[in-house]
Amino acid sequence: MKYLYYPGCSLKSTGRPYDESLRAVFAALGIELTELDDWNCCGATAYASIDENQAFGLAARNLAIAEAAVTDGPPTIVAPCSACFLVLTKTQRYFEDYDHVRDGVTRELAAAGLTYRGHVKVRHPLDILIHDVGLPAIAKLVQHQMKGLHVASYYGCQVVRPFATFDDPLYPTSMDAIMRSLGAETVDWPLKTRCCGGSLSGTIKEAGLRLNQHLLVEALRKGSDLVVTCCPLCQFNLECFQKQINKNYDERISLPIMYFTQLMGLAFGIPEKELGIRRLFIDPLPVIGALKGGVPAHV
Amino acid sequence: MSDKPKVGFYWCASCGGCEESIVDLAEDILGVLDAVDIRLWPVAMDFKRSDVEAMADRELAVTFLNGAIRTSEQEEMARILRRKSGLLIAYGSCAHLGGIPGLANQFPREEILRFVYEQSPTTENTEKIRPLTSAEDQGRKTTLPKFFTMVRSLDQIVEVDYYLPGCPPTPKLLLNAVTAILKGELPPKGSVLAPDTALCDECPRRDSKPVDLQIPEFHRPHQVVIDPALCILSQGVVCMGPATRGGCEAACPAGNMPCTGCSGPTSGVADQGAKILSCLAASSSPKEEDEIRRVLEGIPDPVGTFYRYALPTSILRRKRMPAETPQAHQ
Amino acid sequence: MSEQNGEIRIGFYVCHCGHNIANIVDVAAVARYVAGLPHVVVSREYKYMCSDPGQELLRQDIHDHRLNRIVVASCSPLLHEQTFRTATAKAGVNPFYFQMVNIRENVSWVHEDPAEATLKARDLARAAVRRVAAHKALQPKTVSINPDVLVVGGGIAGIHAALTLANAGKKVTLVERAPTIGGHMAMFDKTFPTLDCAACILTPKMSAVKNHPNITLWTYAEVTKVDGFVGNYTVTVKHKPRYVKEDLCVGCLECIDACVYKEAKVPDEFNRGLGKRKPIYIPFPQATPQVVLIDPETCIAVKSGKCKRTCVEKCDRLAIDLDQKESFDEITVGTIILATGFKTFDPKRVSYYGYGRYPNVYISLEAERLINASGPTSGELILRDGRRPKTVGIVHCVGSRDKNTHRWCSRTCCMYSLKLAHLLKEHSGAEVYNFYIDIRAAGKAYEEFYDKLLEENVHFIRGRVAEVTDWAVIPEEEGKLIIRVEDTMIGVVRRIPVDMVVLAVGMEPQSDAQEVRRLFNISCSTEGFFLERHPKLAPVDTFTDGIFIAGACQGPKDIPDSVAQAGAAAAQALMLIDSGEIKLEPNTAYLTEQNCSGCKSCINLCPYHAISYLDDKHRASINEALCKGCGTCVASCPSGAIHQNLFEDEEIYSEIDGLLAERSPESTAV
Amino acid sequence: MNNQTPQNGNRRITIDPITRLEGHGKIDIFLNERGDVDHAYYQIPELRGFETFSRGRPAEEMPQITSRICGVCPTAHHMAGTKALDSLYHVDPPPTAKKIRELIYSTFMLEDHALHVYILGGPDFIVGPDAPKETRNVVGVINTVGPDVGRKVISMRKRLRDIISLLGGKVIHPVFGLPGGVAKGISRDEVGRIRDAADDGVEFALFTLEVFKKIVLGNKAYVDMITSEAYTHRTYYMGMVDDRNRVNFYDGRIRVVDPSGKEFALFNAASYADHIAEHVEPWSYVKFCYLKQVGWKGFTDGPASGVYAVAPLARLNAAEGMATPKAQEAYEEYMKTLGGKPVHFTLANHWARIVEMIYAAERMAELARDPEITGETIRVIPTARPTSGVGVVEAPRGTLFHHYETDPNGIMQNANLIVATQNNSARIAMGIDKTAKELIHAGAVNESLLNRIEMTFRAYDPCNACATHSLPGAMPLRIRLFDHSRCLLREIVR
Amino acid sequence: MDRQQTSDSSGTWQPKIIAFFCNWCTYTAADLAGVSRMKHDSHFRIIRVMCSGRVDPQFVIDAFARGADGVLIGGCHPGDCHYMEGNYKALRRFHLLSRMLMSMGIEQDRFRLEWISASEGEKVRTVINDMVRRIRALGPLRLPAGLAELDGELKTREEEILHV
Repeated sequence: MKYLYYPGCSLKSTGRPYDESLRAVFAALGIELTELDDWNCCGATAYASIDENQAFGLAARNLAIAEAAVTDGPPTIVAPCSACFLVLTKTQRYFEDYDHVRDGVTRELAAAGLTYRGHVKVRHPLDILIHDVGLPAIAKLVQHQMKGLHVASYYGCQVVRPFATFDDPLYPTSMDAIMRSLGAETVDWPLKTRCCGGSLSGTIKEAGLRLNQHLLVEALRKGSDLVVTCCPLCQFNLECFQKQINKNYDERISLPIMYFTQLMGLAFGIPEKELGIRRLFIDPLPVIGALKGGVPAHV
Repeated sequence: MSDKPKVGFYWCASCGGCEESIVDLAEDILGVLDAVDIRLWPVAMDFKRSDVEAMADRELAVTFLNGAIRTSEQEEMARILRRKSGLLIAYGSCAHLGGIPGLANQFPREEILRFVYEQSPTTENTEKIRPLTSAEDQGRKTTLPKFFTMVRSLDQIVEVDYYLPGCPPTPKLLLNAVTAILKGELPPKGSVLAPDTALCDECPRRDSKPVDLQIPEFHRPHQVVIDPALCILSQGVVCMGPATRGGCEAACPAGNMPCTGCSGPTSGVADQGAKILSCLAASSSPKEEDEIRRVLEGIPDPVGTFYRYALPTSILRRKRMPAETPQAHQ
Repeated sequence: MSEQNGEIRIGFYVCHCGHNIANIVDVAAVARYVAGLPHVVVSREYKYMCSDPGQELLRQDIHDHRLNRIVVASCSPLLHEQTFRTATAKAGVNPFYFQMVNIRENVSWVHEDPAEATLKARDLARAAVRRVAAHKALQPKTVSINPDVLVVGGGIAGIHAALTLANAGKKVTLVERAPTIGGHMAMFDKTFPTLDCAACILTPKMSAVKNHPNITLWTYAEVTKVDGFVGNYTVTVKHKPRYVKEDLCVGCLECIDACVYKEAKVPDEFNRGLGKRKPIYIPFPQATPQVVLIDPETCIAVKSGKCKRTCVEKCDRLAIDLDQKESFDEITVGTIILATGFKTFDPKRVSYYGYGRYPNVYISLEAERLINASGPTSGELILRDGRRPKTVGIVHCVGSRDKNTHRWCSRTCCMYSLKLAHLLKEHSGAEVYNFYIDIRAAGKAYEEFYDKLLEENVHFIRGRVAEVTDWAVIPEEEGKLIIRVEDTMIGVVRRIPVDMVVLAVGMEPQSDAQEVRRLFNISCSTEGFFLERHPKLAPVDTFTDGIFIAGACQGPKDIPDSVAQAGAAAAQALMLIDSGEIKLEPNTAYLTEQNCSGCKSCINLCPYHAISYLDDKHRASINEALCKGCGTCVASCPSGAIHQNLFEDEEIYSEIDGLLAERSPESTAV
Repeated sequence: MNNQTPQNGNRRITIDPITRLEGHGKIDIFLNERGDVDHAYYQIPELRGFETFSRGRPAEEMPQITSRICGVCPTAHHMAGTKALDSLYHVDPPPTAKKIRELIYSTFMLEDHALHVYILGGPDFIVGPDAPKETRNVVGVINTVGPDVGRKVISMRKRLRDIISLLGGKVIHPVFGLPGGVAKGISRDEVGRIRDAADDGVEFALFTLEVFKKIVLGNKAYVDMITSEAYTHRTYYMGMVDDRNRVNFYDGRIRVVDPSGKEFALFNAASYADHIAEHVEPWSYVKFCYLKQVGWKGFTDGPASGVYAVAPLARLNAAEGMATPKAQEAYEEYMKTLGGKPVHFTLANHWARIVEMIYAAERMAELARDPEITGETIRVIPTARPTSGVGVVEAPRGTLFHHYETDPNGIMQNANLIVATQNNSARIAMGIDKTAKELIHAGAVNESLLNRIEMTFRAYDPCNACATHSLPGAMPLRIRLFDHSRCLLREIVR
Repeated sequence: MDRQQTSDSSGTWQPKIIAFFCNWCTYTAADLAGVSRMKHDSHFRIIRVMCSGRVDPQFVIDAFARGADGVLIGGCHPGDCHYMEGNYKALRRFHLLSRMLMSMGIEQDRFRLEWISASEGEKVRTVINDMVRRIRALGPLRLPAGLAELDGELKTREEEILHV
């Protein structure tokens, strides 16, 4: 399997562990990722909320480059960051559905000497893993069964809403399924797509913290040992504000928040430093019982 | 002057094969020479054009004209001979349908000229000289006829009374025609003087064709060994026979090669290519979109295959090209 | 006939259709324009051409002006072509000298610019005028109707249709895929609004079917093949193995007790898995036929052969046959009624309602079984976790009126939710909440029933439920299911904790509706329900003559509507049968032999084997009786030797030419 | 058809159309003030564009498409095309296939030459250049040599052509050629008939030689005419030869000799473009071939000018002899009589043609007796990926090159065709000019004079249908006389 | 009169599309679109045939040659053909024919095959609108007018030729 890879800015900064672990895990699964050459900002929030057309233009440039990059068959972009995934998907959909967007984008690209014919497929890693790779193939690679580990899968909003391209918009299960194929137990966590506060944590702190508190408390109440997620911003919110939440609301929360690809990597026996585990603030290794003595000695 | 019916043979955009086919009457040519008075036959006899122009209208009982129309010169001769002839017969594929030179209707005139006089690998023509309808060489004026933008069949220039199909027509068809004319036993004006059933009707391989034929793959003649006993189409090799008028006694299949359609369609068909296309596509077996595409790619050149001889007289007549000014000249 | 003199005299009529056409199309201009076309002798506009005076006008003109070709520009030929052909024939002109122009569905109803619409109407009219000039006189062929009828589906609709026909003296074969007839209705506890018990009114009809001399009842059977055409269908039916000889079994049920399984272990279908059954079982006490069957998936004997086969020993009538194989029957019928019913919406698709995750979330049908005296709990309202609910929430419109699932209203949910509210309260005294968008109680005595419920203090909260969750934010919510909903009456989001949730799931097409419709060669509507020929004027006909539809397979219906429609379908079938024969479109293909080269290209193209090859003559030959008139061979014949009545090449060419000939804006403003 | 009124009111002779050649020509003759010839133009006025409209066609169709360049020598084009396909697909046909091809080809050469000797060019000699034009045709020939001979000619050609039909499906535009072989084999019971025809063919060719000697060589006037300066050009000559430098029509290498008869070049078909180039003039549609290494020096002969000739005269000059006994005898006699190689007399083409008839007939007879001719294996299915291929044969009217380039799917991208008469076009043009200069003085022109000018190019048996494969249609020959002030003196359209 | 140009009331060029619709699926769908009052572009004209299998490639070519700017064939979805397999034959013809048309200079967007079932009134609207949009972008095809212009190179007056 070969795909174009669109990391986006987060995976080059706060989300580095996601980038590292994703590449490692996909490599292990024999999936070839080619980073899109000369990619640019996906056009997420900052632009989208100010000038939608510009956002479309930015996103479309990436799509156009991708289209040109692949000669055999329709090109597929893998976008791990929820924001990128959403904006690229939206641009693709609008390009197909609305004349004015199609014309606008075409005009803007022409200015840059580019053309886009609308053939690119934008897909999320979860989609690839479930539908292209398949759970059996994943299970086959597992060296360290995550037996007895209770995992809460957190999807956030953007990967499934408003475009439910590969999973249920309100109660997605793809990440849970993958976790189960690693041998872990998944908790039925009704808040798996509830708001993480997004950038509120930075703007209206009180609101942001409350929202995260709900998520963390319910996750613990359901007996989770750790939370896995597929979104850099969610990971950041859930992990980095735990101290603050404990202080403000008198909680005793210390719950590891990691990328689902990191847990997959550990299960596959990929050395943890290739998975950016050390970059996390809350070390998940202690709770990952399955790894006791299981982590390769040379690590 | 003898009172035998006066006959003319003339050629336009042709290869001379039609002339040869007349010579191929062999012994019978002597019979014909007895029965008729040949007044015009450039390839084999010396005659003056002035004789023709001096003739009274319709003085020639019948003129057999072969070749398509591509130059002003040919158009003129066609019009003159129309006027001088009682019956004008389009003789052979080119006059009848446009013929193989008609395939040029798939290309702009300029592209033809540019290749011949500039691009062909052996041409040395740095100063890009082109033949001119009117040129001057050391003050000497020379002229050439106009080269039209497209190839036309005879009946696209003048009214045609009858058609003799084939590339070239078989001596048998010619002889039948001459006899019919002499006996005055001609079918309705505008008829093609050949059977009105497709080639299969006279093809010895017909009985070998299965009634439930489905074509899973198309093969090109050089890719397979064709069984001389079996229906060629049933071997997956495109044969124009089903969509082509008979009369040649299936000469090409007799040579173990498929019919390429030189006699044009039967009277019930307006567009030979469209019909064989319809028939072959329907008779092929794939159902999946991609499979269909792949299998039909086995016919790499639909136009050249289905309209080998009849492009100028097909419904479309000529490839649509960016607007040209018809008289723009080389 | 009036065309002998060879001269073509065309009469053209453009219909206003009240305002439907005239509002957009300048009919006068069209009429004036057509008047100027060759061969047109009369060109008129008229308010309603399909009306009696309209047809009379036509007749009069034919007579006065010796017309021999008629063109009417009005609605779709699918609607009124017959009408005008008949009118034409009445006036002594061959009905196939008529051509219809569709300027309503294809013009006035879909275009807004009057100028463009008028231009288009003119083009279409001109094409028709040219076409009709090329028409030939034709004689329609008639086929006789086999009086036997096939009814597919043994729900209330199928049952009623079968009985109606059988009572009219027709031989009926009723095919039901389940082991018993009765369908969904048999699962209901009571029926709204009268609250009479479903079983009490259904079972008599079920046994009537079983015992009717004119009805052959085949349960546990499926139609696998349908050949032929109206009046002459040949149908193949597959009998699935019951492992019990139907004719020998008397339904004593002793074999069931004798089964090596002492306890019933298998979730039983009839009770929606709330109860258990044994591998050998009878779906429910009143099942018809009263015949047990063995489920090969769970029966040790069938699966592995290793079993004491106590059931076999027990049956002294030797009815049990563990080696039974599927068998096939072929029957011939003249007409077919499809009553294949519906499927309830699967609420797992709306994951946020927690069905399948929270044990105490039920769907309506399960609730029906829970409170049914012969149900798994013998009518005791005991939840999956063994508790008895003190509060129950009924969520309306689950899988209905929702663009993410189904846009349509399932029509029955409001009423059965009310019914369930009443019954649940009656059984448990619990507080019952209804969460609804609107209450749709359109039906005889329905609204009254709603009023009754209001008096019974059932709570009604107007708002679409957002989610059912066990996420407790306050102690009172612990251990409960919380229904989160915006109460649009008071404009606040409410969290209502309940013990039991009932999802009022909607009705959707059977999962195999598409295969079935291909099998019978009919169409489906966008939603996937079978498509009727006309929504108002032909609600039980389909586009395939002789095939009718009844009940929920055509769209969501309650019992009274299904029964009414079943009656209608039966009447349509009877109409065909009693008329004895039907006229078919004479649009068959024919061959001009002198042009046929015997290339055989056409032979294999005909799906109906109507073309054969004559070895002696080396020519193809078309059997018009078998030809269905698709024209595929016509389009393929490389000699142009095959032609099609009503769709001759010449007719279509003249239509193309007519559409494209002469166009320039100024001539629109005639 | 000029609308100018000649100043000096000269009467206007119109003879039309030019006759007895395949395809068409036009001559403009300009006089100087003395009324002598200043310059004569030989023009070809047509174009068909085969190279261009071959694009996009499946390569395997080319032998049949290009055969429509000429219906007189379709077999030559068909064969050149077929050989181009062999090289395109890198396939070597099985021996039987090669022999069948050469058998067909020899049969074709024999009958085609016969056509020219008796029907096209022959009348000039057999009936005579000065005979009344009404008799200068096949009928005239028959009357001169007697009806039996006439019948003999006709039936011989018929038998030969029937053999081509038998083996090639059709005689005009045959269909036997496929890359790697032929479409159809020869059955044992067919061989007999071919052998008989071949033997009669040999006898017929020798008979023709006798007729020629009796009528032509027996007549001093003719011989003087043949060897007269008016019909002489000292140019290069090109022809295909076998490994022993003997004439071969079907296969071999191309040999060029210089005006002194020394070998100038010997090359394989594939490298034709290194040796041949085409020159364009604004006053004719036909291109003028010349030797690349020598270069284009205009319409002039001698070792310094790249102008060269093909066809019988040239072939015999370019070779060292014939591969069959009787033809070799005739060859030697021909060279001896005409003063040894190279023979520069244009009109000697007729004699050379008859020598070739003998060779063709003998070769045909050899092949008909070859046991391998009835072999089963007649095809090798091509597997290689096609790119580019060149095929060459000796057509009756000279060396014929077909060059195809395709995509990997064998679809034509480019075609380049260098055709017999085109090789000769420069020499023909020179010939016309020279003959005109020699014969026309003080504006004096008469019938036979014009026929003699015509004879110049008829000797090459020029096929303008071929030469103008790139041009459509036909055009009568017109001879127009202009005075020194370039105004039209008179027009003789014949 | 120019058979090529159809103009709207404002006189600007408007495309002319000929649509061959099968009686059972697509024609019914067009009726449905009408009954549902789904407004769509008016620059197409429907010809009703019993089955897409009846559409002879000659009809398509003829339509173009007589001045159509586009041709649309509408049939039942694969597997749904009222006559079992007519639509498969139409599909195969379509693929070969559109390739043929392209090599004759008629752009792909001008010839289209769509499966539209009796229930897909909406699809009729979207397909028509989309096709009109694409053809507007391509501009007029003008086959008859183009050929008429080329015939301008012919001498029609005999006296130009015959000087007798």
